[in-house]
Amino acid sequence: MASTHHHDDAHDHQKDYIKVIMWLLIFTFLTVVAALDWIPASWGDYGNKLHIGIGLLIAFMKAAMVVYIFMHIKFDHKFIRLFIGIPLFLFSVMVFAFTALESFY
Amino acid sequence: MSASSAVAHNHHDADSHGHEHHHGHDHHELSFIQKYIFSTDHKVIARQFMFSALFFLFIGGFFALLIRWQLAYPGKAIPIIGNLLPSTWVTDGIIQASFYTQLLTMHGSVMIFLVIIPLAVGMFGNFCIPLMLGTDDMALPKLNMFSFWLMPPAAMITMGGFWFPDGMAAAGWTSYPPLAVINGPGQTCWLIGVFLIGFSSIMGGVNYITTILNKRTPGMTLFRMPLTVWALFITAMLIVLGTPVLAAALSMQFFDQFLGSSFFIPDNLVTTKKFVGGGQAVLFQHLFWFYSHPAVYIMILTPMGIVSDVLATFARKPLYGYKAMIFALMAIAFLGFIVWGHHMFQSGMNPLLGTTFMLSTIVIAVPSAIKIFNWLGTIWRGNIHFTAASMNALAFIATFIVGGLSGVFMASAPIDIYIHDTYFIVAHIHYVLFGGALFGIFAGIYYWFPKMFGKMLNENLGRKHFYWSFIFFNLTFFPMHILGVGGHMRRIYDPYIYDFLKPFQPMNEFITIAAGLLGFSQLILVVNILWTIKFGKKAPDNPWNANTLEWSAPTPPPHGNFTEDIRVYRGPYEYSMPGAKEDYAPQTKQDIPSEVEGEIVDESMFKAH
Amino acid sequence: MSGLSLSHEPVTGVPHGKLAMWGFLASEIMFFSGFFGAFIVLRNSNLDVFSASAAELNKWLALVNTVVLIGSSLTMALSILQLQKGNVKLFRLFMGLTILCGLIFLVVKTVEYSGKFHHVLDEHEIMHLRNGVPPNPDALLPGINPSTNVFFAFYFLMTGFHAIHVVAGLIPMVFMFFKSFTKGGYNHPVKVEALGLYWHFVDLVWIFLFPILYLIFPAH
Amino acid sequence: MKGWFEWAYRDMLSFFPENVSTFGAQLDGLFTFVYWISVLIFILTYFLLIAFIIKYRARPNKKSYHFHGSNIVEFTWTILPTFLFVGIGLFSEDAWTKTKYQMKVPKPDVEVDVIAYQFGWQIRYPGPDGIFGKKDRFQMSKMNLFGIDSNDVNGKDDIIIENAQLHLPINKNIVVNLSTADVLHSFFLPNFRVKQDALPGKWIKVWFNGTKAGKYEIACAELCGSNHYAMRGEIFMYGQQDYDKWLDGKNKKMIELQQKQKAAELTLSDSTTTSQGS
Ligand code: HEA
Ligand code: HEA
Ligand code: CUA
Ligand SMILES: [Cu+2]
Repeated sequence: MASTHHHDDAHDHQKDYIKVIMWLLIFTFLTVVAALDWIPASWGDYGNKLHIGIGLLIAFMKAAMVVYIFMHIKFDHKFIRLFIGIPLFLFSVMVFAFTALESFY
Repeated sequence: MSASSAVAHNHHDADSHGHEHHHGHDHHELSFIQKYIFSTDHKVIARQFMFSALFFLFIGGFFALLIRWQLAYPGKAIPIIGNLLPSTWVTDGIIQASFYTQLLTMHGSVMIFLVIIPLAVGMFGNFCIPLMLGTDDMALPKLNMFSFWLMPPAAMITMGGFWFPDGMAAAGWTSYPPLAVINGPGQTCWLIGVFLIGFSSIMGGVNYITTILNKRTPGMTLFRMPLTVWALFITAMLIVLGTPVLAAALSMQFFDQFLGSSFFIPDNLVTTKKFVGGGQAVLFQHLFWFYSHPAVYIMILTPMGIVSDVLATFARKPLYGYKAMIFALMAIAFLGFIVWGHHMFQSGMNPLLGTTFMLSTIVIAVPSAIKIFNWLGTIWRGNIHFTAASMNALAFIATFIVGGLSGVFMASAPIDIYIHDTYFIVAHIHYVLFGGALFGIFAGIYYWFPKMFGKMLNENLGRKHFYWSFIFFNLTFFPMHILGVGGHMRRIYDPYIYDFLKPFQPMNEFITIAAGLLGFSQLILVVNILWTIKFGKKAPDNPWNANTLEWSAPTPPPHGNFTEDIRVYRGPYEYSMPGAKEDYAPQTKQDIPSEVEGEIVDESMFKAH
Repeated sequence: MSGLSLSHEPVTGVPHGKLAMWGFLASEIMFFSGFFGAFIVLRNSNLDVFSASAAELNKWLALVNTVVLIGSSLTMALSILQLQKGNVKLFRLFMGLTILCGLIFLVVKTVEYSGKFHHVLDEHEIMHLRNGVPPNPDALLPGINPSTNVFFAFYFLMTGFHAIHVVAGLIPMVFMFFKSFTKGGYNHPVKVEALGLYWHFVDLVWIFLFPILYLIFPAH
Repeated sequence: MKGWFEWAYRDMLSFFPENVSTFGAQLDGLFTFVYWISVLIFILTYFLLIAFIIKYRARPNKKSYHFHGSNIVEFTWTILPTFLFVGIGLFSEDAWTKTKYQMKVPKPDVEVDVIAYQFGWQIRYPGPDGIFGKKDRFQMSKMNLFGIDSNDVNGKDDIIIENAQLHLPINKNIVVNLSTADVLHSFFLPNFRVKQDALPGKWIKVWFNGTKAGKYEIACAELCGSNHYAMRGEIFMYGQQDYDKWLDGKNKKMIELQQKQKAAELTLSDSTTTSQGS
């Protein structure tokens, strides 16, 4: 059960890494392009929200790739996901309390 | 699991090599410094935590007594030591208002960050986890040493304001901005010090989690771990997930203090120190309590675990509802993260949020209730032996009930309107922290001292310490509820400028005298410890006939803890098994001799339920 | 080895160092969560100030840094792979590249910071960055720094702590790098793996810092 | 010495300072409610604890009952307290909404501004015109804690009381707009069961309705520096007529003052702006 994955498919990892880095660079490029001033001013606040949405979406996708492949979450024991999952849950609780309710004051 | 195959292997090893194990660890002589000062041995580190925390208990207690003097006799010179204190603190032996705020701040900070957390987590975590799991040391011994040695400098820095003319931090242990930000350099010291203490805690927590997950001896499944270890495990999670948020808050406050930013400072504050503005003051409170509410459970969960172990041992009875107790711990930890707002009901945050936090806070009383009932269930139909350890454990239950119930008052937001920031809160704090956490810790000290130091504490002195502490504790802190109901605000230097507080002067006087005697009672503990280390009776390996693994190790345990490989066969609380000859069944013993000669007790009975 | 085997194989199968690093990373996530949570709150209440200030930042330097840091994540992952395979030379090469990337990152950061510190704000800019609110002359230090406004406070706070993390990661890397030249070489794949996790995390933080500080404000 | 024993035999609830607000009774009632529940729980648990300690103390040749617990029992004592506690929560909700929800603050009969500072309170009445001058946070200064906008004529006649004395009529809905000029403070009226932290940069509405004329105290309940203890204020509750008399007196003085100022202004035309500074 312990460390079965490491040695036998090292080559696959290398391929994975290269693939991931390509995607990461593409996404980086996209996120910069998306941040350019292409949304018509007439969209107003929706335009801003779109900006944020796209920026964060791309960031999350990049983060997911780093975590899954570079940090081996995909290949490692399942329980290690908790080390990311629990903090993320707490973070969302925090943000929820800080913002959602604070702003309806 | 891979563990089981490893076991078979290990046993072979042990058999074939016989007693060769003496060579492994004791091979090279360790110098004095390596052995006692910069030791990586978890037992030594536990002792270091214990002594440093007891030392700070006295510092914190000394501050408390100065506070009490001022409240009982404002404007009167402190007797005897009054003139010895520095002139920035007192003039003509009389405590100054600015010093009073420093006192209460440092009292709270010292007691929480340098006494209770190091005792509950640092000391017991280090001592109990490897021994109770049947392993030789922590997973990362060097990190462990590092997390202790971060403490002394951190403690010095926390109180470092002592060297500045403005004095030590003076914004309460909660350090709310903007006050904390406009305070002097003492506050900056406090921020850095507490940040470092937090870092040390996190290192410890990471180590505990790794050790508990990775270093259990064969047969020691998660659900065969004693509750102390479970409690420490969950506490470690709270530390790892909570403390960094405090660190973030402190960093931001440090920026505000030192680099002129305004995270917590709104526009145009009318103070002598100028800020650019744009921040929000409540934001700090959110971040602070996001850590500091879980922190109160960091301080109480381990004592709860200790109490469970001690009660089962001395009632000679399995712990009632072992799994329920574990789930209750988990529930407390989880809920602990979503109730922080109950400290902020009156802070001006959105009242809608108050409603949510009120409900979650009240719900957290449920797992606590489960624990209380299970402890009662544990002593029910038991055979309770009264020792200093078990009496402190029983006192824990008694005081925690009171402290918890006062918590329920405050949990109801509308009731909290009136009692918030009054002595009702101070009473609550001390009932849960002194009455709860500290009594639990005392129980643990009396229980494990023989294993830690190889000497039996003097039982007689132990009992005296217990009785005196318990009586004076209640005399000191129970009346504070009444002060609170009378509207007596906390953190005030001279209550008697208010007409409605004048009648409380005699009560404050009474409390002060009780507090002095309470402080005096703690000297008994110190005398007992010092005397025992020097002259105490040698302790047997298993003085309490307890089941858990640490009692299978020699007393005191050598470097590496155990002299033979151990394997766990059952849960930790199999006391008084029907049919068995002894009333206990150590976790390491495969066969339990039965009353009927030659008969082996049916193994299926020993399964942890 | 003695006859005793009390320090067993890790029960979970995950080596101690790696597991501990995950625990530490969980704690790191919470640390930055505190900053991000606060950022969200104050951004909402100072939106104009935030977008005006974000426009002052140099996107292109940040882009360079993003690419550098992502690249270093790759070389880090590869160096772990090589050490696990026992290929010390390639390990050293990739580790060296990682260190190089880390250093480039820091150099760019320094350029960025000193540009801010030496930026002389004129009257108009000050009003702009402070959303028309007259600055308090006593509070404002010259140049752009944490005291300029809340946005820059966050900028220096978050990128500052991030940079400290980069430095903290570089120290053991440099040690490993040079140790690999010595006779004994460096043969602790688990430690390198744990350090790798840490380094990827540092990258991860930057992946979020880049958009929220530099990008997602509407250009005015 | 005698005082020590006076409190020893009194019921805890008798220590509340006299309640003189309309919703105070509800809050005290809630306290009493939880108090009696607690007393019950206390008695129950202490009875069991003490009884077990006595009954099951160790005796030679006795063996404990080997028992690991029962799921049904665990379940019961999880569910019952849950109902009880959630009950307390729901029961509290009404008082909380009523006292604190900003949108539920009743229509004010009398509205005043209160600002806290290190270390005292200032109180502002709208003055003869009955209208508050606009507030501008950026005009706040030691001389003008409220930040009254100097361009707003309505603000010229606002009455500011600097000695922390609040004068109010009874049986009227009173709304206090609360804020602070510097650090956090907390506006605490023990007799009215009112407590609210003052936040810099935010005006919070605090309301109450006094039922009894007399003099009461205002305290600060949030640590705000060395002299936190000394932030004492006073609140005078009058019947409507007495209150009107007091208010008229104040307003008249204000009018006189303004007339004097006008006269002075005519002679010294541009001196008004200099009073504003950092
Ligand atoms: C170890 C520390 C510790 C513990 C365990 C607790 C436990 C609890 N605390 Fe406490 N608390 C503090 C330490 C602690 N607290 C400190 C230090 C402060 C002050 C900080 C400061 O401002 O300086 C504070 C402040 C504080 C406040 C803020 C008050 C204010 O400032 O206005 C509140 C409000 O809700 C609160 C609530 C609670 C509750 C509901 C619990 C619950 O967990 C209690 C649960 C326990 C029980 C309820 C009793 C046991 C149950 C039974 C006996 C069964 C009941 C039976 C039946 C129903 C049948 N606490
Ligand atoms: C574990 C935590 C802990 C412990 C053990 C204690 C122990 C004590 N505490 Fe305190 N306390 C807090 C945690 C704790 N406290 C916290 C968190 C606050 C809030 C701070 C804040 O508002 O920010 C607080 C606040 C607080 C106040 C309120 C201050 C105020 O608001 O103005 C008071 C007042 O009476 C008080 C008193 C005491 C007393 C008398 C003891 C006694 O039990 C102490 C007894 C022990 C000793 C005295 C040690 C023995 C020492 C000796 C024997 C040496 C004797 C030396 C001489 C006589 C020279 N504490
Ligand atoms: Cu103002 Cu305390
Ligand atoms: Cu709490």
